[in-house]
Amino acid sequence: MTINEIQDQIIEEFSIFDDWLDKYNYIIELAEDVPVIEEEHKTDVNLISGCQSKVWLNAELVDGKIHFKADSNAIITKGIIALLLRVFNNREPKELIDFDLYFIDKIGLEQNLSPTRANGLLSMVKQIKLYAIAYNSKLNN
Amino acid sequence: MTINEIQDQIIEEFSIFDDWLDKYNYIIELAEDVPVIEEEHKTDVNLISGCQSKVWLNAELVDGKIHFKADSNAIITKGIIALLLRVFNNREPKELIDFDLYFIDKIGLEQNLSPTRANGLLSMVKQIKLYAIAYNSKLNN
Amino acid sequence: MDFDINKIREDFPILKQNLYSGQLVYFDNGATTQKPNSVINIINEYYSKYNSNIHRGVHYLSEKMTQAYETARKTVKTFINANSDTEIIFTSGTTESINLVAFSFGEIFINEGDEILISEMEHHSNIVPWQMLCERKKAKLKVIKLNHFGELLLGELDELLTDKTKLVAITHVSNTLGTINPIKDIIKKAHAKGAYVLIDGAQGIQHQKVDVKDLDCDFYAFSGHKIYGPTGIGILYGKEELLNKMPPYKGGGDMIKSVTIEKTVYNELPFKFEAGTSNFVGAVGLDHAIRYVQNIGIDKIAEYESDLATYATDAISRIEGVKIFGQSPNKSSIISFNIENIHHFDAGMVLDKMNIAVRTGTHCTEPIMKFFGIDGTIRASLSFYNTKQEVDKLVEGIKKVKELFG
Amino acid sequence: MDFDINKIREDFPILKQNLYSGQLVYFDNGATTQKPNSVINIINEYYSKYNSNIHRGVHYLSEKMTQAYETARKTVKTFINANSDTEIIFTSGTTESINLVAFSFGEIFINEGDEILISEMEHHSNIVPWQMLCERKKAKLKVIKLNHFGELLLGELDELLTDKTKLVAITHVSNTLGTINPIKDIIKKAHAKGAYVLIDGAQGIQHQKVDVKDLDCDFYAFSGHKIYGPTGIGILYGKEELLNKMPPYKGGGDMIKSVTIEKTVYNELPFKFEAGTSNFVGAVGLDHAIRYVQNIGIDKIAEYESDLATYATDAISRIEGVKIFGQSPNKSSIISFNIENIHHFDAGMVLDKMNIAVRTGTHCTEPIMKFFGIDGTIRASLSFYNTKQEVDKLVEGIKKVKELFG
Ligand SMILES: Cc1ncc(COP(=O)(O)O)c(C=O)c1O
Ligand SMILES: Cc1ncc(COP(=O)(O)O)c(C=O)c1O
Repeated sequence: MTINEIQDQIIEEFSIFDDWLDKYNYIIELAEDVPVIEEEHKTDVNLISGCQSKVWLNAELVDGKIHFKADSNAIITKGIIALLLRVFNNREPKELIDFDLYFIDKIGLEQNLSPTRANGLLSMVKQIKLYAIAYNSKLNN
Repeated sequence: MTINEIQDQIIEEFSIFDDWLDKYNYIIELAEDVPVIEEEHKTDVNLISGCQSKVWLNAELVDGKIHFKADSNAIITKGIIALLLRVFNNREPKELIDFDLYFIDKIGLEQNLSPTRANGLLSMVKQIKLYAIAYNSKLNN
Repeated sequence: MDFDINKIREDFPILKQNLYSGQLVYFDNGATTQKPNSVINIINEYYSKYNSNIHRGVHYLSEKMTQAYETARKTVKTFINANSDTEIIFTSGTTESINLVAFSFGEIFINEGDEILISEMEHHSNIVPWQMLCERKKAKLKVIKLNHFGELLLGELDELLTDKTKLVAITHVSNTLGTINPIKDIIKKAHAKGAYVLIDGAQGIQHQKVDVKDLDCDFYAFSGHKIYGPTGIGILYGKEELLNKMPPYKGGGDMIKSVTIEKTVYNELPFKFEAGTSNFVGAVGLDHAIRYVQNIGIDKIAEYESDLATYATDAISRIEGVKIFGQSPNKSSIISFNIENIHHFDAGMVLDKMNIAVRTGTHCTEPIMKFFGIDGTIRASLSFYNTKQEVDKLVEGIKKVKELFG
Repeated sequence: MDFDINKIREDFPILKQNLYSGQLVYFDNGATTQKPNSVINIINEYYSKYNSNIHRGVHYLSEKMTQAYETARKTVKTFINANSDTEIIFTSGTTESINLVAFSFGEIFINEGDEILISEMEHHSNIVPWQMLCERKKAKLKVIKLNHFGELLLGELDELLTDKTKLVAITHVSNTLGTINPIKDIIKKAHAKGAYVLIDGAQGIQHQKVDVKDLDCDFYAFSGHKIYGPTGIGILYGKEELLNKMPPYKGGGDMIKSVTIEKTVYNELPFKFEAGTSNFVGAVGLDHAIRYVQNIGIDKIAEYESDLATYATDAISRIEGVKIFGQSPNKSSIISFNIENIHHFDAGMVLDKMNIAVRTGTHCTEPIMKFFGIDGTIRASLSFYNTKQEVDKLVEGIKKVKELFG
């Protein structure tokens, strides 16, 4: 599926919630789906520090696709990471250089990616893009 | 006349004005009555500096009474000085130690003696009191 | 006057605000307080009718505005029982007040090798200015440590205070732990050693009577926005004798007597420390905030808040898995806690969706976090307009959080 | 949009105010400007509905307030065409902005023997901070002189700028003389010599288009209250590269990344320079003030004001015995004058009673007074909400003053 197909799928899934707590409940469940970064990779290099929650992100290029692993010490943050990785994981670098991330807004979680919310998620999305650019130029050399 | 009798007299005089410009006109005329300080006494010692207008005040004890001379570079200030000296001039020091200055308020010029109006008048009244205290203790020694 | 909570709540328009699914429960008073109508309206009125720059104006509006500004100074003076108006400096907030002292007091009183004593429970605003000063002057920063109740280890004070201690800078009330420090004792001990004392009153002034003459503190700093007043205005109280010795902090209009390119003569107190156009409308807002507090009575406020805090502490600590940080018997209405195995940020996000505003994180007191080995807490800070029913909602909220993440 | 003066005046409630015997004529805009309803109302609204501390909050109100605060930053960025939000620092006003640079830029860029170049027409707020810096760092303060039209003697600039000149601090528009300085040229010349340039924009920003990228200035400072916004808020624009090199000015909450007693890591731009709780409601007010100006269009404002100033200058200078100070062809809507043999303070007092608000005195520019050998002027500073009818009233007032004191 394309990035946008998955985004649309997520929007569809979330459309059934009309209560915030149900939505969070679902996000909390999703947190378990995150391809969790190994403890030894939870290094400072991989740490994206927000003021409020920590996010770790690791990337590897395998067969021309980027495999991300991640984690967070806050569960809701981690659940949102699960959603982000569902969209971004195991894709070719060039797919991740230029995309329109719209599902977060549509499912009402835009606060979590606002530049003023220091939970590390916005930085994580930026970091994903940077990895993509780096790997892409590596592939083309 | 006592200090208060003169104050009441001034209030009476001003009661005829119901226009600000007439009142100022009268004050401007009064400015000519000020017992003007001699140029050579316009020294820094006698200068009471407001930010907006300058006031000079000189005092001498003659036959147990304080003779004040004063001046200002602004005419309205000088006119108000004339009123103040009409009340305070040529009195025994002890009369000037403890008085209630009420006529300024009553004739609507209280702005001119507010601590926030930097025209030197409030400082001048304080200075008059200080001279009185100094001369009084001199007389009693 | 009777303390009528319903009438009081009517005075604060924001408390009627509906968020996601119900009325706002505002428990973030430590961060900033809400404003009564009297404050909101006076700001409106001054901008609509009297706005004009102060101090140098010859005209009606300027006179009017100047009087309002200087009246505000008198209100503050009376409120904290200072000796004179000249001891009340308007600043932009606690942080600026402390920085002013760090710079101006520092310039003249602090030399290489001198010591400044702070505590482990200070807000960053009462740590960083001293670090910067110590770096500039090669002075030494020393620290009064905490115990596990969140109290200062004052037994060590006698050792920490040396002949080199020039200043003790200590918070009145901890914004994270709620601890009310015995500042009068600390001041006495510091003075006995020849050290001056600055009290960070950011969390003190709004919750209890502050009498600077009785305390005998040398400086007391607080923020308007934390005592029901507007943002951008704060106070530094300083003893006149000390303020007179200190060089100015900022240069500019209003703080000078005369300026030539070669030589500038500074103005007298308090203007020497108020460079540039002051937040004069902010000062008027603060004036009316303090009047509001005076009208209710600070003692009545203290009593109500203490009662409410006891109720809240009791209810929250009954919830299984909740750990409260800060357990001094001398506490203000600030309750910091964590829920076992649940990240404070997760808890905060869920409480938010239940219309409850709490703060989560380090509360600008990282040394406290380090001491307790945590990276944040959930903080409910209560004010006199909060109610037991609101506390009940918080308790319900915490239970819901436990359910969700359990 | 058409420039409809009647509609515009409707936006400013204070202009309807009656003083002693008639409607206020407000010609003290150089000191502070009046506020449109949109600014007054937004302040009211934010205090009533969204007030909450910014940046660290997890809850709805805090998020909302933070967004509004950061939106204000973006509005300023766009208004002055900065490269990035991170170059926009919220301060309490021009004076603080300049003091920030004097301290932080000074700490790292100014050493013994270095030179700072200002001008003889600077406001005290752009003199005293540099005097204080020069004293602290044993640097030298040099001055661009005036001519009798109230213009800078820029012919001397090549000599005044030396290899030791580290900073040129110059006003965009003189608050006393109205002179609009050719800052783009000055900046180019200073840069050619390797000096940085700070522009004091307190009287510039509200009257004409300011494009910091086009100007290529290193710093630009202005006050919210002089551009129809609230008191207690101001802006420092600085080039990112420079701001990054400068150490922080004040220490406290929000300007740090992490704090331990031993070591503090400062936050990134712009937060590094915003210690403590910002005047967040003030920022929102400023945002709406700038939007108001943008809605009318700064070029329309400039055109209207220029027309009005020409009319006023013409009318005032026709009065016998009136001498105008500041006669550059490049002038803003500020008119300083004296009336022969009449003290400016006397004139101001009488004009006041005729409901006309002008400023009298030195206008915080004593070196200008010294240059002209006077101790003050009467200053009428006009804004786009003023009218020719109001100018006529001033002319009438001046005539009345002459009559009274004649
Ligand atoms: C040219 C100039 N610079 C600086 C200032 C200082 O501005 P503020 O008092 O708002 O800090 C003013 C205002 O009086 C000014 O006119
Ligand atoms: C104890 C304490 N000190 C200082 C401050 C700083 O106050 P402000 O941010 O208003 O300058 C705060 C507020 O956060 C505080 O709680």
